[in-house]
Amino acid sequence: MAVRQTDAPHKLPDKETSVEVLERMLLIRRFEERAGEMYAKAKIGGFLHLCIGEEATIVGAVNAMRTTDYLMSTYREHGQALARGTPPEAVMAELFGRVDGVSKGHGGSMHLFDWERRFLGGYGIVGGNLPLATGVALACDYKGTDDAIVCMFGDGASNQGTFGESMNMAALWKLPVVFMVINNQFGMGTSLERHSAVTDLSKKAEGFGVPGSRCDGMDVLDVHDAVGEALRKAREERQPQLVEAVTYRFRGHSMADPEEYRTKDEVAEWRKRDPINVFKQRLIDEGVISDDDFEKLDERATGRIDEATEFADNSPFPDLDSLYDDIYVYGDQVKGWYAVDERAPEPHRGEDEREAGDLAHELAEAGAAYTHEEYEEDRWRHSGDDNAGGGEGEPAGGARDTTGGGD
Amino acid sequence: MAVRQTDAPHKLPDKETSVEVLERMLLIRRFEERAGEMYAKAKIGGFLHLCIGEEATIVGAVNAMRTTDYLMSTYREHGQALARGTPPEAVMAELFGRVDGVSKGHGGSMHLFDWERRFLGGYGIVGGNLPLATGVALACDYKGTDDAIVCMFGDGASNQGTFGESMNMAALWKLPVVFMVINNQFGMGTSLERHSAVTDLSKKAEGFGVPGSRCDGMDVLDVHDAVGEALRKAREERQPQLVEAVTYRFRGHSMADPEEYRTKDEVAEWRKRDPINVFKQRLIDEGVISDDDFEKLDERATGRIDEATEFADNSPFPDLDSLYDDIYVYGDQVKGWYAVDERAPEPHRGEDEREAGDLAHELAEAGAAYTHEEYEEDRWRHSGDDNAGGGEGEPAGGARDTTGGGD
Amino acid sequence: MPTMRYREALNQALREELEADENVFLMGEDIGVFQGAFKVTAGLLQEFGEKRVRDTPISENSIVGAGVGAAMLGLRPVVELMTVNFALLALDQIINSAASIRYMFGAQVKVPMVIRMPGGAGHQLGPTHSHNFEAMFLHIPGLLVAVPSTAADAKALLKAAIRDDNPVIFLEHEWLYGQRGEVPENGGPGRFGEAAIRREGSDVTIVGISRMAITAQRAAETLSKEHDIEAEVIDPRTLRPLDLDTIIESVQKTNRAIIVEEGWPHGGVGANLAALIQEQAFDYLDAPVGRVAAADVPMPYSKPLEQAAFPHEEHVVHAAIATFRDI
Amino acid sequence: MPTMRYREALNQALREELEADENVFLMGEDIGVFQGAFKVTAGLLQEFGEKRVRDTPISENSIVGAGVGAAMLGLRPVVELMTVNFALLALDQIINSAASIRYMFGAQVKVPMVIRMPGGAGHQLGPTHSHNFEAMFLHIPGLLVAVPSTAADAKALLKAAIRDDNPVIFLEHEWLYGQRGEVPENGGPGRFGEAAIRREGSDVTIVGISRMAITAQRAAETLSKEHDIEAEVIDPRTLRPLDLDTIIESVQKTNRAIIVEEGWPHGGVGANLAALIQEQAFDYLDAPVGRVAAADVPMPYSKPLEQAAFPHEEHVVHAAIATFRDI
Ligand SMILES: Cc1ncc(C[n+]2csc(CCOP(=O)(O)OP(=O)(O)O)c2C)c(N)n1
Ligand SMILES: Cc1ncc(C[n+]2csc(CCOP(=O)(O)OP(=O)(O)O)c2C)c(N)n1
Ligand SMILES: [Mg+2]
Ligand SMILES: [Mg+2]
Repeated sequence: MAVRQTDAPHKLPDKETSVEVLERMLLIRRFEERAGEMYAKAKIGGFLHLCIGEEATIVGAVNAMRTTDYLMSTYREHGQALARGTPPEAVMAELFGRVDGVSKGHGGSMHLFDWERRFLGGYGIVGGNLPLATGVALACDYKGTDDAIVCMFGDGASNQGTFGESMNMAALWKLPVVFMVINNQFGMGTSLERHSAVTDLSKKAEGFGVPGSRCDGMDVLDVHDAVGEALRKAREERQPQLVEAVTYRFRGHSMADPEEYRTKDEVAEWRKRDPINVFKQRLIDEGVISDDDFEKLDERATGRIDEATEFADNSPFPDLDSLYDDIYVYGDQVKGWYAVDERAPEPHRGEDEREAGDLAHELAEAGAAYTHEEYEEDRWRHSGDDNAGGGEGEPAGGARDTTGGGD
Repeated sequence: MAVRQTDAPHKLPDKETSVEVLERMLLIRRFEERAGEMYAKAKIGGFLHLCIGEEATIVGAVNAMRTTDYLMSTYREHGQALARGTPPEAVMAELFGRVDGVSKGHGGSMHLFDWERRFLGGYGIVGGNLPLATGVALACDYKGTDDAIVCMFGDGASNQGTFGESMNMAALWKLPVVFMVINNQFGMGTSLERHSAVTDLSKKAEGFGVPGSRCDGMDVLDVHDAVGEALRKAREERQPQLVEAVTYRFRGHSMADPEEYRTKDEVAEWRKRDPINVFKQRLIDEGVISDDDFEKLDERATGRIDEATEFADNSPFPDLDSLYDDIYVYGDQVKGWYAVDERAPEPHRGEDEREAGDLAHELAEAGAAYTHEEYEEDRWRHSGDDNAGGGEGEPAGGARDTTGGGD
Repeated sequence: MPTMRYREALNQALREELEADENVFLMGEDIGVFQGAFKVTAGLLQEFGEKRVRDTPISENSIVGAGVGAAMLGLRPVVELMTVNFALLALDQIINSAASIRYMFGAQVKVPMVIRMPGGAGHQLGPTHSHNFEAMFLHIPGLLVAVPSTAADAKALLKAAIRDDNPVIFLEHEWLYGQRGEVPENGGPGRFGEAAIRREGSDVTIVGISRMAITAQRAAETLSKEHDIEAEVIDPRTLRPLDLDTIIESVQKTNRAIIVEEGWPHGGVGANLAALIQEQAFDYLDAPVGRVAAADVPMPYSKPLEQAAFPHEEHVVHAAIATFRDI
Repeated sequence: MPTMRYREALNQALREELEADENVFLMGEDIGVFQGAFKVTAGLLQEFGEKRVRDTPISENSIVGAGVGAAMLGLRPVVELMTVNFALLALDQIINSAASIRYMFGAQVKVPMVIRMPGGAGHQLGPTHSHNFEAMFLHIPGLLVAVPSTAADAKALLKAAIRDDNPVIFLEHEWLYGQRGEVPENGGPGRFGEAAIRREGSDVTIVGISRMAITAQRAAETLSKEHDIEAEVIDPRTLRPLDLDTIIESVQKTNRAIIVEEGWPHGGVGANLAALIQEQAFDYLDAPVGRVAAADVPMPYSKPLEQAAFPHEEHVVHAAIATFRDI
């Protein structure tokens, strides 16, 4: 199956653009690596899904968009936010659950959102963002703008009912939307051919009136071309498109995925096509940058992430009194949050609970979902505020080998 | 777009079979007509979806099945039950809400079910039966039988999320299921091209690994061939199939649909292809039966429906004490239905409520859903137990023209 | 005051809001060419065109999701789900998108949309088509929930819902569509969180939800005529926010309460209100808070069974009298 | 008695039932090759093969529906939804198919299936991944609902659920997976509708749901040590059927009750139990039935906010003491 748009390599853009693209991919890579470390230090809670390996897919696509276009992604979306221009500070602070996070600490890693940059989230429900994107496209159309939206989701998400539903609606109503399936070969531990009867995902929406194309998700220029052309068709011809980017995630599904479902060889094979290395090498080979230039770019990226991490660490947690804020927009119907439960004896309210919070810290960490116990134990060991072993803090579940090496 | 399987007319089967097919279609037609009348007389409540015009589709498909195969349908399924051999008595009694109904009066017109004849329902939720059929096919496979299932649904249902989900699962797991979309040109009042971006529905599941074929739903032999071949592939090659039958419903979506969404001319045009008339004429032309024979067959069908109606009318309503029966299978966990509400003061229990029932009869009928008020008023006039005009019995809503003539 | 049917009142509210704000648009299955399964949207496609009145495919989860997406961009979608029964297919978008998005994204965006859904038992629609999900919706923080029982409330609350910046679950009752009532001319939007006292009384408080507010009023008349009991009938009109003050004040006066609803008893609206009343007015109660609800069964099709399975006036009377049992 | 983790107990139950009845099979996302998102199904694919342990695509509504279809033909599917949050996508099949089919079709068929779902707050999973839907499920006639809180109950009730001929919603708690407890060797199936008295006491009844049964026990110890209050702690273990007898008997002795749950307060499990207790034991109550529940907000991600948003021991202590306020 053809993956690339053309057989010949795409022509490089001008030097400035080429360097920018490389930098953006590097920023994402370094951010993700740091996020992984911070997760191990328990600075970050919940799930953490890294996009390492998918940087070309993300940057290629986002660079093909106008700033006035909208972007939606899944829970694996740090890279998308960063590509769109959200400061790493705000992303890292969100991962840390701090008040300066993009979503004020309410959303966490899976629910980033940056209205200003038209990055519309961050969704935890597989397949849940397709209908939303359809609605955004409808609004773009309704308002008579020529804005469009790119909606990204995974290969696994293409099996969700919303896929067919939303494709049909978008095609029927001729909406300016590019659906982009990031085929990283797995939905969690289930490989493409074990979850999807048709594995050429670019064809999956043809029966619903949405034509598809494929691109090499490891080649930032190929992705850029494919998404650019798809956006043109969606915007100008009002013909929604499905773009499949064929890529690979180098790390586990989330942190501490033992990766028993794939071999180290398979991963190593794909890593040879590391989208950053490949692009960097080409820039060096074609004399756009030197090895030295690259080192400097990399240092700058790392420096940027250092700053972001420090910022995040210094940002305060949201005030406990803010627990009930921002659920409703106050107005005629809702003057303040006065649901009935406020009138009940208030044991569940936020007041004097810092203590409880600390005490129950253990609880919160102990059963960490979707993760692996060995890893968990590890994490406890590394954790600054280590509570492991203490009664309830006992990590959950029976220990198992982590053949994949954590993530 | 090609609809028929071949250009030449299909060869007629032997006389006995030909007559049987005609009879079965006639039985369904006469049943549906009578059901419509009984609805007007308020013998039948709720919704009533007639399949008049779709008899060839139903009988052609069912005749291609083995008796050991399973069948599932939608809420428009009287014909399917009858084709499968369920006695009209039991179907009509169900429509009347009587204890001798196939579903003991619990299900009504939309929820017929006949375990003995492997007719597995009757489902009110559009698209809801596709996953169930996938599971039935899974069980056929799991048990090592060579049974298969035919799952029928409408053109409108092909837009429901379960369509893509179930197709993918069936294809992935190589299940013995024939999905059959009865394309009667409308989902309620929304025409095919206004609800589905792709109107050749046989292609709609290709992206999910389920190949499709089309047949002329007005030609019982064409349907028979198409479904027979699809069943063979599903059964022998373990390749699930999608069969589209192109047909038309001559009556409204349900009773009292004003049919403002289509012209009388369009209906008249399709009525020229009435599947019963066409097949009858062919039998007469080819000397298989005479006009006279047909009259006799028709009388017999009508007689059968008379009997069924009388049977239904004489069947008692379910005992009020049976209200709580059959929710649970009693066993170790559930000894009898003893949910907590039984312990509450029992105002909602079934005891002395015949009276209340009668009193509230009006309530129940008055707002009849999905129907049209003019028609409602009509229905009240025709109703044996007419309560119209009496306070709450007032038919619901503002009167409108019923251009389509009710149905 | 002009009288009109509940259905017409809703239609007027939609028309007026479509006229007033061009960000308002309607979306749903068969609301346009077919004029709506219950004709609530009759005439609106003709008047406002396809852009404002949009027929959709049968794809509930994506219809609601698309509404949320459009609302995030500042439009004001009024989504009709043909009946509340089909909301089960859209519950993910209702809860994880509509109700959560504002909070989850740190208030960067709002979701000003209305999801209208007809429901209610009594039409022999059988087990899959007779649901009452009031209890399910009131459970969810982030939503507002309206259950109007009169034509006037239907109009006023729908206008308020459309103008509100929060996602609103708007539950209409199929039986009420045909009922007439007075509706003020040029009336503005109503107010959520304000219960109506439908009848004053000093002996027992009866809270009726949606259609059951009307059944409760009838029961109150019978209680007065035949049993010398003066019931105060309260229609909360919205369940989120809930005007508990009005209910508690009434119970403090009457010392007895019953809740009447059409949904299932276990974990129903009645359970919620009973829990609240005993919490807030414990010392005033002379009898347990009573509940009248549907039978704890899937709704059977057969008419006598169906009639036995949802509450009628008699049951309310019976339950009200039961609160005097111990005296 | 051997001790083992809740997770292992579940794994044992699955293994034993797979061995005992070849109509039993497992189906769900990543339960096979990946060994289960929470490793409950670890090793079972290797032991029983792909026919009995089936990985599925991400299609919740169709997974549940396929389970129902297979169950109608006599198989005994044990479906895992990766977490309870995704049940919203499958609610149509859960309610309109699994719960309704037997009644709707006049008892011609049964639906012997189990839907296992992990849930619960406390892992910083944020607004879309921290739901507790106990209240939603107990609302539905036709379902059985289990909420085991110990390893022993997890095993016994899961065995019972698999052998039962009705559709069972089996709610596991993510935090409990790692907890150890004694589990009888060769233990048979447990019994639905039998509450456990976890601690005897005469002063106040505390009913704890799922993990909150454990929080309740801890609170009871504190109440005893620091406040001289002896609490009786009841774990209902199943919510449908519900062993109300045991709860009522306890309240008749203690004259006070509080309910502790992890879900939202409005229309929650606590509301249901409070309504029932005041109905059945009105004359015994010396104080309103108290409720301790989650905050009425989508669950925030940030740890301190999340911790503030769901109940801890302290809140239970506080609420128990509050029932003595008036004395
Ligand atoms: C509706 C739903 N079901 C299950 C999950 C659990 N889950 C989270 S990610 C994931 C795999 C998704 O795979 P894919 O769509 O390929 O995206 P990727 O993670 O590879 O980026 C699953 C099953 C979920 N979040 N939502
Ligand atoms: C999930 C769901 N949404 C909406 C409805 C209301 N409804 C009943 S039938 C119908 C039209 C279905 O059209 P189609 O699938 O083409 O079947 P047909 O009625 O033409 O046989 C609709 C919208 C329903 N029953 N279920
Ligand atoms: Mg993937
Ligand atoms: Mg149709």
